[in-house]
Amino acid sequence: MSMVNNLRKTIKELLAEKKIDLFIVWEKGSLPLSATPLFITSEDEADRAVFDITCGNNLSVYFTKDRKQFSDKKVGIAVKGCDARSVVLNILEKQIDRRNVVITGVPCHGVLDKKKVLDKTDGREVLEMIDDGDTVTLKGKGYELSFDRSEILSSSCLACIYPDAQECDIFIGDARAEIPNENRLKEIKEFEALSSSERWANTRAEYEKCIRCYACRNVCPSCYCNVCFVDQNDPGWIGNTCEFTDSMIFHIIRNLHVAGRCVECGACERACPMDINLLQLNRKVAMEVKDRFGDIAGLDINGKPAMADFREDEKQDFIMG
Amino acid sequence: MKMVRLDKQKFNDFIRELSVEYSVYAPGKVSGKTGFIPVESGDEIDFTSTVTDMSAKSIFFPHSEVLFEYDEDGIRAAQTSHRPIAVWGMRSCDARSLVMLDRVFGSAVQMPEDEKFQDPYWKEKYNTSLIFGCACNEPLSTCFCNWFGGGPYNNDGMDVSVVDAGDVYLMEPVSEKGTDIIGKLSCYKDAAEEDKALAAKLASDADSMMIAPPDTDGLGERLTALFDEAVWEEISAKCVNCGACTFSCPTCHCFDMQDEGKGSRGKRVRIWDSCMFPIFTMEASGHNPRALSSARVRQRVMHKYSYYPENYGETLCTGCGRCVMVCPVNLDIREVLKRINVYNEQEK
Amino acid sequence: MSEWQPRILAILCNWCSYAGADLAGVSRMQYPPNIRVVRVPCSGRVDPLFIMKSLQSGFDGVLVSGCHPGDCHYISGNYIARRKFAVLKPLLEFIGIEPNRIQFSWISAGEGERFATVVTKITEDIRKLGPSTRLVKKL
Amino acid sequence: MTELPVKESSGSKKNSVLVLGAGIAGIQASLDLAEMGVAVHLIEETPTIGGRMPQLDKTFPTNDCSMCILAPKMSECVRHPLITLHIMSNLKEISGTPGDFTCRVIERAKYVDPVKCVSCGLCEEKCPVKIEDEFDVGLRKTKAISRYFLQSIPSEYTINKEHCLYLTKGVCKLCEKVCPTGAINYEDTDREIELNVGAVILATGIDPFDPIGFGQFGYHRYSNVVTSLEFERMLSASGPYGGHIEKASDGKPPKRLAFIQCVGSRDESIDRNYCSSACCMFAIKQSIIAKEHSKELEATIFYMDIRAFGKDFDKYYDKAENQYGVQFKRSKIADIKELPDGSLELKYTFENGDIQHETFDMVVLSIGLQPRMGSRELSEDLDIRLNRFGFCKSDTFHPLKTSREGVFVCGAMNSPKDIPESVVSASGAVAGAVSLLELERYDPSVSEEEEEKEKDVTGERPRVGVFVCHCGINIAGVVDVKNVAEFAKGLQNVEHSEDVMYACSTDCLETIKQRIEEHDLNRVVVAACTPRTHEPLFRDTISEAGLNPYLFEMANIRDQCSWAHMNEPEMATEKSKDLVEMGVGKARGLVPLSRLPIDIDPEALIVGGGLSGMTAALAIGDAGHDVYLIEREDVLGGNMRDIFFNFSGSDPQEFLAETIEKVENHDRIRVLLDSTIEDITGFVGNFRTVFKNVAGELEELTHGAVIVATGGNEHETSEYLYGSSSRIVTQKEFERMLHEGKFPAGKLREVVMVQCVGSREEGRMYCSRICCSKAVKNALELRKRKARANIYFAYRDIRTYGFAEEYYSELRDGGALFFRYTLENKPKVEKIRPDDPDSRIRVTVFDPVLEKDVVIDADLLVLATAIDAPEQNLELAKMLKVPLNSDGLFLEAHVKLRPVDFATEGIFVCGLAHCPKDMSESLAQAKAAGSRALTFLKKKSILAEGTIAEVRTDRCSGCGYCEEVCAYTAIEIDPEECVAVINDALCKGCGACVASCRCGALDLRGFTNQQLFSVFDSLEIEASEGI
Repeated sequence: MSMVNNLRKTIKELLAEKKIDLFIVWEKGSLPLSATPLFITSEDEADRAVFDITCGNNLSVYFTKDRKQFSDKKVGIAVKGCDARSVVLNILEKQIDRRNVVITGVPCHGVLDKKKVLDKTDGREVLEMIDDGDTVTLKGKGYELSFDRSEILSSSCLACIYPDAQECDIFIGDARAEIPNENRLKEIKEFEALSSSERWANTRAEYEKCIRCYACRNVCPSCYCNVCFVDQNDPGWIGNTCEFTDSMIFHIIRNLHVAGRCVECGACERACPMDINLLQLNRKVAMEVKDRFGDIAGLDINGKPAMADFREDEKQDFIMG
Repeated sequence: MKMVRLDKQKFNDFIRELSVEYSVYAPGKVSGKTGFIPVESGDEIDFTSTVTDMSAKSIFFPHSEVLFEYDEDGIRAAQTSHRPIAVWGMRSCDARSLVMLDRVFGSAVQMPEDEKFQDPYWKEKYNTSLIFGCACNEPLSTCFCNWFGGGPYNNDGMDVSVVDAGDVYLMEPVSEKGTDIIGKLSCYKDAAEEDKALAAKLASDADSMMIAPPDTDGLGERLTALFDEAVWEEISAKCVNCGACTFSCPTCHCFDMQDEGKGSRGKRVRIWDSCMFPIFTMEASGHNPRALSSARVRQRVMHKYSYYPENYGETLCTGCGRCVMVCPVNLDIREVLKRINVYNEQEK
Repeated sequence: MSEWQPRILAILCNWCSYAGADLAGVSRMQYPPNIRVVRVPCSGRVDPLFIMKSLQSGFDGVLVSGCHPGDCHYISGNYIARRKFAVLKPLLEFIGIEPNRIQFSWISAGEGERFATVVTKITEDIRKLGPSTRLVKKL
Repeated sequence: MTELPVKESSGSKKNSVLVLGAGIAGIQASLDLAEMGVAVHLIEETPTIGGRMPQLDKTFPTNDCSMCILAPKMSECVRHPLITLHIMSNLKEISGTPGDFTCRVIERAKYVDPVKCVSCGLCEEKCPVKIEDEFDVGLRKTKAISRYFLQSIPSEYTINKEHCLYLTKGVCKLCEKVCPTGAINYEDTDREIELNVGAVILATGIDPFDPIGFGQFGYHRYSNVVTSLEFERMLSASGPYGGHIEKASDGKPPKRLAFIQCVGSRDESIDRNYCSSACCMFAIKQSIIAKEHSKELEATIFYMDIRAFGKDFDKYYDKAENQYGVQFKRSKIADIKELPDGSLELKYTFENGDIQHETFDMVVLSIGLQPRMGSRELSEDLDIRLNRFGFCKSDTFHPLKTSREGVFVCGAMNSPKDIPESVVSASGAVAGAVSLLELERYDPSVSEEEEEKEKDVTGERPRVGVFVCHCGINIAGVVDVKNVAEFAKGLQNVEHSEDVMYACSTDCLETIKQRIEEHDLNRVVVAACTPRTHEPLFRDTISEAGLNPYLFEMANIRDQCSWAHMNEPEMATEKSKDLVEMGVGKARGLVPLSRLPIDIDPEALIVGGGLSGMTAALAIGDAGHDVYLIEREDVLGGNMRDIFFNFSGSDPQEFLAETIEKVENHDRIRVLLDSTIEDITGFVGNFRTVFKNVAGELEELTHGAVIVATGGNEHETSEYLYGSSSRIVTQKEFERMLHEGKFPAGKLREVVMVQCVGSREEGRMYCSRICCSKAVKNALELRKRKARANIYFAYRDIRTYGFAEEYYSELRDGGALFFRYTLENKPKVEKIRPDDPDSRIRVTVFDPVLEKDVVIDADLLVLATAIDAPEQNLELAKMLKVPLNSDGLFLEAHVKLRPVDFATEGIFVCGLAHCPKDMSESLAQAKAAGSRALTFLKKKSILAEGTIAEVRTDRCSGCGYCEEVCAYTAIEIDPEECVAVINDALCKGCGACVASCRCGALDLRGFTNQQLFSVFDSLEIEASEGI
């Protein structure tokens, strides 16, 4: 609890000292499994700030909303490790002015994925959740379940190696540097081991679900185009129908558009109302970007985004011999 | 009207019998998500969820629908199946939504009576359809159907009202079509008095589980009065303008038309659109009357609770709670409406 | 055409690969007639979406070819392109698109024979795969 | 069309120049001149332009494909309206005076009418006479009627009259019979023409040394001994073996490859006591390429010194040795013997006298470069002097002048050179030539009148005309052309379609114009050959018919269809239909494009007042343009102030004084001493520079071009006890010592020179190029003054390239001792009396010949310290947004063909700022930079490209990726608006930014997304069922 208190205290101080006009953080949501974004402009609101397992939203998405809505404001923002990388990436991409943002890191131990929770309850509604740090207890009509916290964590968190902000102005507590994670690429490697047609069958089943609501895109801090390519119609890049090829190509291109820019925060996957395992492709791309170009998105505030850069002696194993 | 009872063991026979004349849709799972799927037997039905993930509107108003095709030889209407549709297991919120949508597609109030445009694609399907509703015995915490004249046992939009009473389904026709079909099918028996009593008990239990609604009287007028207020910026601040709410909503019905063609061949497709998307209102000139997120969020709220009620006398929201569940930033429409109430009283 | 013939889109850069294709012709090197060439200034102009669109449109395969590293008429366009392809190709293979559907090569203005070889190879590869189906959009 | 000076030669001598030789130097000189508005007569002996470069497969040190980089220049040259090309021609006589020469030129008979010839090649196919192919150095046969090589420009055929059966024996005429266009003309005769020009530039190039009479290495006796040029052709993908290295003995690929260096170079016995300068790198390149062809292949280079003295050459050498595993053996070849299986046994001697035998499958002779055949005769005809080796004579301070005033020389004609140096000298020679002409600035933009003539097609629906060419039987022999034309009629938006015999023939071009008129066509598609050669012609044609030239599209159904699928006529026809359909698809969406004029300020800014800066200033000033010459120090001259001698004996200080005087008194040059640049903004033609003047005030200049001539610094070493004794000096200090005659006290008997101090090792992985020659020069000067001094050299490789080799021999013959040391075993230096600041120096150096340490108690130790890039380069590079290489040297646009340009237009580099070089080389490069700047400054405006990128600002989110990927700094993100802004003047139209823009905010005119989509979508492909 002291962490949240410290966070609240920090927000109050920043506001009191007029270092910021606004602080973006989470507050308790209207549903037991949800937190919701909170925009604090006065000190008395600061006590609503929370940070817990429900705080999955990557709040840096708000910087680019409505064409850089905060461009004339000093903004404080609470960030998990992944969110911080989004902020850095958006700084590199000139969407955020480093001087106008106070990056406030919070110690992250993973956020939940609602789908995993509902799998646990067989779809039964959750009316209360208690997280004691190791175990999570769910309560609903006629049931109570307890299990290891890791079982409901978002797939992004299970593969995370930078839980805490690597670039920040304030950190609530002690920030951890890179942490080891053996399982980081386990799922990707497992999928790669399947046959091409198995992979295809799998992908097809997933992406056929897409209803083109674009929640994945809109919660993504790296997706800030004024008009997304898929919405452009002169020329129209691809169809907006739910036909599988249209959806698949939308997702392939979106993945390429966030190549070297995706911080693997998992917001897209958590936002998807159709439970598509969106992050899988993102992580595959991020893995290639790391392997081939040595880049991890949003880690180096003095770097260059991977896809705006090149090295002459890069691996080109995919070029016909 | 008479109530009949269907032994759940005979449910498969019932569906089979229904399938002779109808294409039957019922709640089912596709890749883990629930929605209404075509079924041929009761085994394919998954009736575990109170509210399916996707609403039933896509049966009559699909996400992408070919309107016509063209080539060098001319234009041809899209090929459609002529079998009538029967839907099993529609909750009251979804059934009510069809009534709301039918007004738009079939009897738009803006048009003079004799010129009313009947959308053939909707009408063809909807007019011949048969809706077996299913009352909710255990409404969810996200359900708010009771806010706008509905309720877990509301029958609006149904042809047959169904109550899940343990081992049996209790069915009661609530329309002519419903009476006809109940008369035609064979696999059930007349309900007993106890059945009727049980149904009434279940209904009142369900009603009592609903949280009392806030004051929604005059909501439309209140909203209209707030049109230019800053409250919309506050409400919309967290909205990321995706279409999860509109696409999961049983009553949202905005669409875009797109031509897909190659050389001289092609087709025109009607595709769901969302007022949340910036390009929804983008004009050819480049001007966008709803360029900002706040204007779009306001539009959605106004359409549901002010404009539509103005035209048709009831809200364009059945309180199914799907938008509450899917919103990635937990922008809860119930909180929005409460905030409107409070803003009216306190801050305006 | 009685027998199925793959149709392969080849996007070639103007300065090297297109010139290499010309040289193959001038040298009367024979290669399978299944490619359909689109000329672009530089491989750097190639948006991955072009490839997706071509597949959707029904091409059975796509070849993108530019100048060898270091040869780019526009200094570094092919390096920029290479990064895009370096991500695109593994991604498409990952989701289960047949690896040989989409291929990339470097062909210089002097490599007429290489052009013929590359085209022969990709045509054979795609013939083996059969018609493309996975991302095709039927009209 | 434009206000360009007329190209008629007679009577316009004041703005025309004759260039002799159309190799890379001649081409570069012609292009530079033509860009300045000078009419050029380019005289070439062979039937094609290109010279030696097309024979090369790759070029070092970047392994660029030679043809890839040359071909665009070749076609630019042949298309330039101001360049008149005279192939198969010889210059016989120059008379008159500088500024007003009359040149007699013989144009030899070609026997093929170039206007009628469509390069179909039927004649060659049928010609019965096989002769050795000169281009492929005899490795394959060609015919008596042929073109010089496949990618010849011009591409028309010519008859070799020595071998033609009809011309020699009066029989045959087969070519005439098969020629579909009646282009053969046996009656053709040689013609003599007179050209009136203001100046002449000679660029006849070099020939490779012919080892045939040079028995030692068994060339032509042993089948697997080849010259490096033959080997190059073998490596070439377009060569006789298609890039497969084969042994002549059995056709198998060699496994063990030996390169023997200095064949025909550095060899007094055959009067070639000069270094050919390029062969070391050539061999390294060939060994790398050969290893790339086959990993198992082993390559060994036998050498005396590896002379990798150019920019980034040493890194390349290092790569060959350490990355590719090429063996380098310093040894002398004693003998080569052919073994029964065709392999070759080499006997060679190491420095220490050890003899070794080793067997190889193939031996490549790294043949040297020699003056072109007939250069003696030419020198007599033209009255110019040659040096003792037969190269054109020029002097150190005027490296590009011949002995005859008004006649300039460039390329390898006056000394062995590699490609970039040839290009530099060509541009440099142009500076000399234009100083004799009277040139006005001209405006290349389209006049309003012309513009008005253009039909406005906006808003019209596309009305496409399709013309399908038979190209005689070239296309029609395979493709059913009529069927294709008929098919095209059915395509959407096609208003007219027809088949034509020769689309490029004059009458057909007229037909196209008529059809545009008749059918009110607003887009034209021609299905014929390659747009790379013919698009300009058709664009001009539709332009004459009032259509914007960009409303044109070509479908290549010859080079990439009928020729490539000769045995599959049906499939070729199907493919042709598809290509036409795709062409129409593209054409449908074409829109008119215009090339916007960008005004050019006529002044130049030169940064750096050393010899290079001053020379560039004079080149531009003499051409009538104002120059700002800005120098940090309070005096002009730079490093030149420390140079007192040169090999030829002339006085550098005198030359420097003359140059400074010329600069200071030049009415076009404003010298800004003691001034530093604060900021440079703008772009080609429109730069704005703020500098702090001598008074410390800020001043602003506007100018059209920038030349970077910031020079280099002597590396400050701390090695070899430098600084601890008056007897340890650098070569620069030593030169001053020699000049002033002030030597350390006492006798000067033992002098040790240590080379490569700071060069070619970690931290400075480059050769400082001039130190070897400088040390040799100073040693010879010392010898003149102190004949009894013993001189010792500790060196790694002696790199006295070119004619400096002679002086190295002289020094060596005079008794100087040379000890080669390695990085692992550097000379050891100690002071004999450690505390004495004037102590003599004990140098211990390992002698690899004797295989033991040699100890010298030296009276003087002279260190050849490296040349460093000035640190200020970084700041300047940032301001100009131009790149530096890893050594801090300015990085040119292209190391081979654009050696003084930056990728960013209007900015140039010369002198040591580019890389270490000697005085003559700096002079040549400075003039070249001046010339290149003049190609812009001579225009009142330049035209932006038509196909350039454009921004839709409403979509742009200002992420900056476009800015990052643009190699030409043509895009910037406007910091206020946060959107990309494209500078039309700088955009080259590659489209890298467009494809990198996620937002779809960028597009490339002429290759828009819309246009390309419509190509991808244009074909009706039976889609298969999705699974």
